[in-house]
Amino acid sequence: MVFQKKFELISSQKLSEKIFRLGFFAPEIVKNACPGNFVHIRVGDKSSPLLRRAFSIFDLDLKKDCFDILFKVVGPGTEILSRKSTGENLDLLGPLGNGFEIPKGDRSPVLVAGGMGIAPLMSLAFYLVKNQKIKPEKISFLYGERIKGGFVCLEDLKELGIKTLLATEDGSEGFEGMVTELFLRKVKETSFVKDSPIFSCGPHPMMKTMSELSKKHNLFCQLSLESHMPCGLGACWGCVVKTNRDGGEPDYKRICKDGPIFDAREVELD
Amino acid sequence: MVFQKKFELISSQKLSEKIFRLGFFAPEIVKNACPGNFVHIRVGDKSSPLLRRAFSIFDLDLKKDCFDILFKVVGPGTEILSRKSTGENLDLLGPLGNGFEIPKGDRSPVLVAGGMGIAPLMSLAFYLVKNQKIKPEKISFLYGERIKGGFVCLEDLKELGIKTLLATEDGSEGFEGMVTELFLRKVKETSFVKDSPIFSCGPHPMMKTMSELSKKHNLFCQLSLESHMPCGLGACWGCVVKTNRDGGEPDYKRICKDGPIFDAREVELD
Amino acid sequence: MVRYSMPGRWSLTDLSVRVGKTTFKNPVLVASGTFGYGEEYSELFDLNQLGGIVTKSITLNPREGNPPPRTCETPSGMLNSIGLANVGVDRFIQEKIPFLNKFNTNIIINVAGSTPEEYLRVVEKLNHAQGIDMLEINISCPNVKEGGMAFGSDPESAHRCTSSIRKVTNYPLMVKLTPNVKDIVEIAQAVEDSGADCISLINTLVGMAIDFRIKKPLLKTVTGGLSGPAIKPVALAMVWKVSQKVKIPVVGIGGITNTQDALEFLLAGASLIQVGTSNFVDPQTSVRIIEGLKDYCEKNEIKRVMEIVGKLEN
Amino acid sequence: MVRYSMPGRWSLTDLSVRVGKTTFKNPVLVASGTFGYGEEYSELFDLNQLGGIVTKSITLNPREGNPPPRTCETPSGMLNSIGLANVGVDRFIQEKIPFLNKFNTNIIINVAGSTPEEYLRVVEKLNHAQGIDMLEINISCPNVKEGGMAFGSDPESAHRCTSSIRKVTNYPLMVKLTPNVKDIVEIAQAVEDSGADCISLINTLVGMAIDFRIKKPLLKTVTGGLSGPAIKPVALAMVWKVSQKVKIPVVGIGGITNTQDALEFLLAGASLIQVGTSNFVDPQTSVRIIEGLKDYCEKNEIKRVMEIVGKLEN
Ligand SMILES: Cc1cc2nc3c(=O)[nH]c(=O)nc-3n(C[C@H](O)[C@H](O)[C@H](O)COP(=O)(O)OP(=O)(O)OC[C@H]3O[C@@H](n4cnc5c(N)ncnc54)[C@H](O)[C@@H]3O)c2cc1C
Ligand SMILES: Cc1cc2nc3c(=O)[nH]c(=O)nc-3n(C[C@H](O)[C@H](O)[C@H](O)COP(=O)(O)OP(=O)(O)OC[C@H]3O[C@@H](n4cnc5c(N)ncnc54)[C@H](O)[C@@H]3O)c2cc1C
Ligand SMILES: Cc1cc2nc3c(=O)[nH]c(=O)nc-3n(C[C@H](O)[C@H](O)[C@H](O)COP(=O)(O)O)c2cc1C
Ligand SMILES: Cc1cc2nc3c(=O)[nH]c(=O)nc-3n(C[C@H](O)[C@H](O)[C@H](O)COP(=O)(O)O)c2cc1C
Ligand code: FES
Ligand code: FES
Repeated sequence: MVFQKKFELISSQKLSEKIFRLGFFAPEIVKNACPGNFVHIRVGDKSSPLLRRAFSIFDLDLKKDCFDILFKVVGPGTEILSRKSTGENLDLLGPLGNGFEIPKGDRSPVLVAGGMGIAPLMSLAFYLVKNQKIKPEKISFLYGERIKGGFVCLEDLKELGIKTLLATEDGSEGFEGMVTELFLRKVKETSFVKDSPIFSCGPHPMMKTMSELSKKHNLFCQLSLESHMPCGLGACWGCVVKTNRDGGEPDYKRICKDGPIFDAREVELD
Repeated sequence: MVFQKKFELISSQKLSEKIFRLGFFAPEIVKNACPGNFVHIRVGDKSSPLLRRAFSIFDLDLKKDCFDILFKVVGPGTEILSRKSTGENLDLLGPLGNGFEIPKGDRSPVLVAGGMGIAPLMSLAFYLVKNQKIKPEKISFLYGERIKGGFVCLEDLKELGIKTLLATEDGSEGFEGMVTELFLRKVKETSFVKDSPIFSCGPHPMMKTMSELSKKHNLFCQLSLESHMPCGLGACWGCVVKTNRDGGEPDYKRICKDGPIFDAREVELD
Repeated sequence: MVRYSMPGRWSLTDLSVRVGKTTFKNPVLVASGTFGYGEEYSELFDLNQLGGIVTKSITLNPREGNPPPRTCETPSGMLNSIGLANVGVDRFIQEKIPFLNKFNTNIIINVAGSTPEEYLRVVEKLNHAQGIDMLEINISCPNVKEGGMAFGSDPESAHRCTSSIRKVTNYPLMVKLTPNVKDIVEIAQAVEDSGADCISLINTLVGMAIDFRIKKPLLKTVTGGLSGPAIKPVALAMVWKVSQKVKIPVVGIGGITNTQDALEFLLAGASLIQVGTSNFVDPQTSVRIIEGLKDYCEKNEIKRVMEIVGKLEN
Repeated sequence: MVRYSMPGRWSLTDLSVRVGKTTFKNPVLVASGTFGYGEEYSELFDLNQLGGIVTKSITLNPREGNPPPRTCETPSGMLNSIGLANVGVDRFIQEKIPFLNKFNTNIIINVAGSTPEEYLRVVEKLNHAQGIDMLEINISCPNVKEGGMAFGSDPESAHRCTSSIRKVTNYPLMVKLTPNVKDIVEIAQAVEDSGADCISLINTLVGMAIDFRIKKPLLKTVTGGLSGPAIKPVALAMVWKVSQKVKIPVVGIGGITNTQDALEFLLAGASLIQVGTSNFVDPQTSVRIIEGLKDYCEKNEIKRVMEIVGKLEN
């Protein structure tokens, strides 16, 4: 079920200069959400910015009927959102999208996040540990940022007990380089991902690399993709990604409805 | 001199459900302003609402280099303005317009305000009493509102010592009827306006009536007119009013630059 | 299909609108391409409330549409270059029409094609389908290489295209015009002369956006169609001009987001309106407008919403 | 008139643009009708900074313009129906040109008329004036009953109008086109063929707004011209299309509010840009853009701003 309604903003936290965490009291959304889902938010009531903005569900509290989003201010929409105060009611549409597919069994999940890609992967991490009762030690979390100061949620990951491998482009923390390079090294070094379910989210070039690596090494990797999304519901066909699931004809799939989670081997990113 | 600059909002007061008073620290504007002038405010940084909004200078403090505006929330622009907090910097353009012409001599001024027309007339009242040293008892202030609860600034007028005659459309306070009817009664009853300078501001139909009365009774009445104002500077010719100063050809004058103060006998309102 | 003419909450106001022999329970439709085939929105509100649903353009064969990125945002508007992505008329009849027929609202099938023959073949196939109330002929799509807008850009081809369709079907015809022309009135008149039952306008304006950082257009197809509040003034002017020069009803489209906008279009001369882009912003726009029109009429003691149509005073 | 080609703060970037024999110190002009004759804005900033000033349209005789209300606001835009209110060419030459000549910037006189002859007579009078750098021929005004847009709506009349002016003056000619056409490229080509030195686009789109409460149009003339950010996508698309098909420089106009917008127009193929409506929103828009372009070029090690023109990648 999808809902569109005004929901109350109940918490607002500034995590760094550009990164904010907002919490909503939204029983209808919480009850129907699963990791990888997103909400589509109307940030203002003026005609500019006009369209809704999409945000992954970052944390979900079933007991308190509330959920959080985590976002970075990158333009007018997120800027307006960052200035909302608790007590305000925001027009949310959700939960939307297909969600991650969580394979049965005790294989060790590998999560690979780049930048704000942390948001959907955190919700997955919470879910794996808390709902799926997967031992946190079995989960690998690879997390890349440009610089040391960019990381968020490290405390949360620690608390969950998940081992986290960091990568920074300037080497100021952890591995020096892209998180995809760190990932590739792990793939080559060990056999740890061969039969592991992999989950990844990050900027477009990273998703492209993850897709290529998955095809090359035949990995079972799920990507959370982004696109400009006018409707978020699957009605406008504005958010498509090229896929070739059956090895045949190219085929456009809707990121909002058929995704945002796709098998990395299925999509053709450019 | 006209200035365009960001000036700090230093005070913000909600006078009634819809009426707000904002104060700006704006030395450049204060030093150059006279009663009847207005400022053109950019209320947001988005493209909607796009254009600036005009507000009369309502109160001016030369010592503190600040001035106030008084406004009613009637649409998106004023709504945004009403939510500004002190400490924010707003892009103001001003002072603009010609200002009231204050005749020399000791004739008793008559001020006629309707609704938010109170704003420029209050600045004039302050000026007459404080700068021109006109005895407050000599000033008549006629002030009309729809209902009793609508009046603002009555305390200020009392403090200034100006005798105020109120009119309400429903008769809930003072004279029952339009303030223009009250004014006409005064014109007829006494001779108090015959040689008085009259100043008036209010909604369009009221300005039309004041213009007609002034023509009929040949009164020296100055009206503060309003119009949609794209530039506020006199450049676009978007804010014109029809005039016929020389009894001859109709002639369009710019409310922002040639006005907003016009001789009531000069303008053709419809 | 409309089964009752005045459903919904009891009201003194008659919101129904007649266009030829077709009755709309209220003047509020949803525009082609912005509401899919109704499925997605049916989860969010009761589609029975709508005056009508105009489906995404249908072509003879399935079409994948243009490569992404297909949309971007502009000041008070958006650009799209979806390019008539659709399942093709056969699958449409099989899979989509049965779903639409569950609802008590008018179903208007938007038809497009690359050649005049393609339009005819789609229409002929639709002749055999059930539960279609009207066809909207899209001779105004700016997002395809062939056909589309070309047919609607001059009076002769608009006339030719509409008359040939008129000959092969008994469905009432709504013909959708493009604003990318010098004089939309002459095209509307040509369409009227060729037997259309009503005229809908406007489709999108040709527009473009650029990401200056990467020096690339934001749409893969470079140009696309501009829609949303930004184009409302253009749409209103065209509706006003056309409705004064044609006798058949006009359907107003372009940037309608609320009751006030809808009233403006009715006053300008539109008998029906379509909500497009605003379905994305607030999926319940159309039902809020229906409620708003009801309230407006009741407050102003207007017995039939049709009374407002064209009542602009100069 | 430009006396120095690179004034202002010392910079490694050459912002100057050449159009035929005319040099602009930078590509940023202010658009006709939005900057009066420069007087009002000269109080707010130093006009010497501008690449050029395009004056309010001048006609043979003084014109009072249309009755008010003449403007209203629309989503991310505005409508105007000023109607070429101006002092007439004689008073313009006497009273306005001397003021404009005080500044070290290009002066472009925008010429309009109700008949082809009127254009010629205005131009002939301007031939005798001092300090004019270029004429902008307005064959695109939507706000007059006669002439205006009509001359710019089809290739033949655009050609006729431009060629006849070309014959009577040596001033460089910039011809301003209307977007209210089916194919702006064919009109641009006709104008190029008739000897114009550059082409400016776009003038306003025809639009309309209604106050539903009083059931009246917001403009006394009912329809007016739409400008502002709302029309930027339409303008960009037209600039891009035209600049690929003509050899003479293109001047981009429409919804430009900041450096980013200006860069988009340059990338799309405009050699110069004009700031219109945004002068009302932020009177210093044009100087902020000039600074912004300088910064952009310096940061990206672009030596001459002309290098960016048309550099959109597909
Ligand atoms: C399914 C989904 C989940 C997302 N989850 C998160 C999240 O949890 N945290 C987070 O910080 N961001 C997330 N994003 C990205 C977020 O939607 C954009 O950062 C936001 O829309 C930017 O809006 P803006 O007005 O601030 O910026 P602008 O860049 O100015 O936006 C301009 C336009 O581009 C679109 N846009 C810009 N960037 C993106 C993007 N990356 N993806 C889609 N559209 C974009 C906007 O919708 C808008 O229409 C998600 C996007 C999608 C599609
Ligand atoms: C010289 C001058 C002085 C003014 N002084 C005051 C004052 O001191 N206090 C006060 O409350 N109001 C004053 N006004 C009116 C004030 O400018 C409008 O109330 C305000 O612009 C409304 O903006 P909005 O977006 O809230 O409403 P909307 O009505 O939605 O505005 C829509 C458009 O209409 C224009 N508009 C609406 N009403 C008016 C109006 N009465 N005059 C001009 N344009 C209008 C707006 O500029 C805007 O572009 C003054 C107007 C002028 C011209
Ligand atoms: C994403 C999108 C897809 C569209 N697809 C179609 C289409 O397939 N056929 C059609 O006739 N119009 C299509 N349109 C045009 C709309 O039906 C409508 O005419 C236009 O968007 C103007 O209305 P609006 O401003 O309310 O959106 C589409 C519009 C959008 C935004
Ligand atoms: C109030 C106003 C008056 C205008 N007057 C003229 C004019 O006299 N002559 C002309 O060629 N264009 C005129 N224009 C059109 C502008 O020069 C410009 O082409 C158009 O507004 C688009 O640019 P913008 O979106 O930056 O405003 C006028 C525009 C406005 C808003
Ligand atoms: S955003 Fe409309 S289909 Fe995905
Ligand atoms: S608002 Fe532009 S001339 Fe008055």
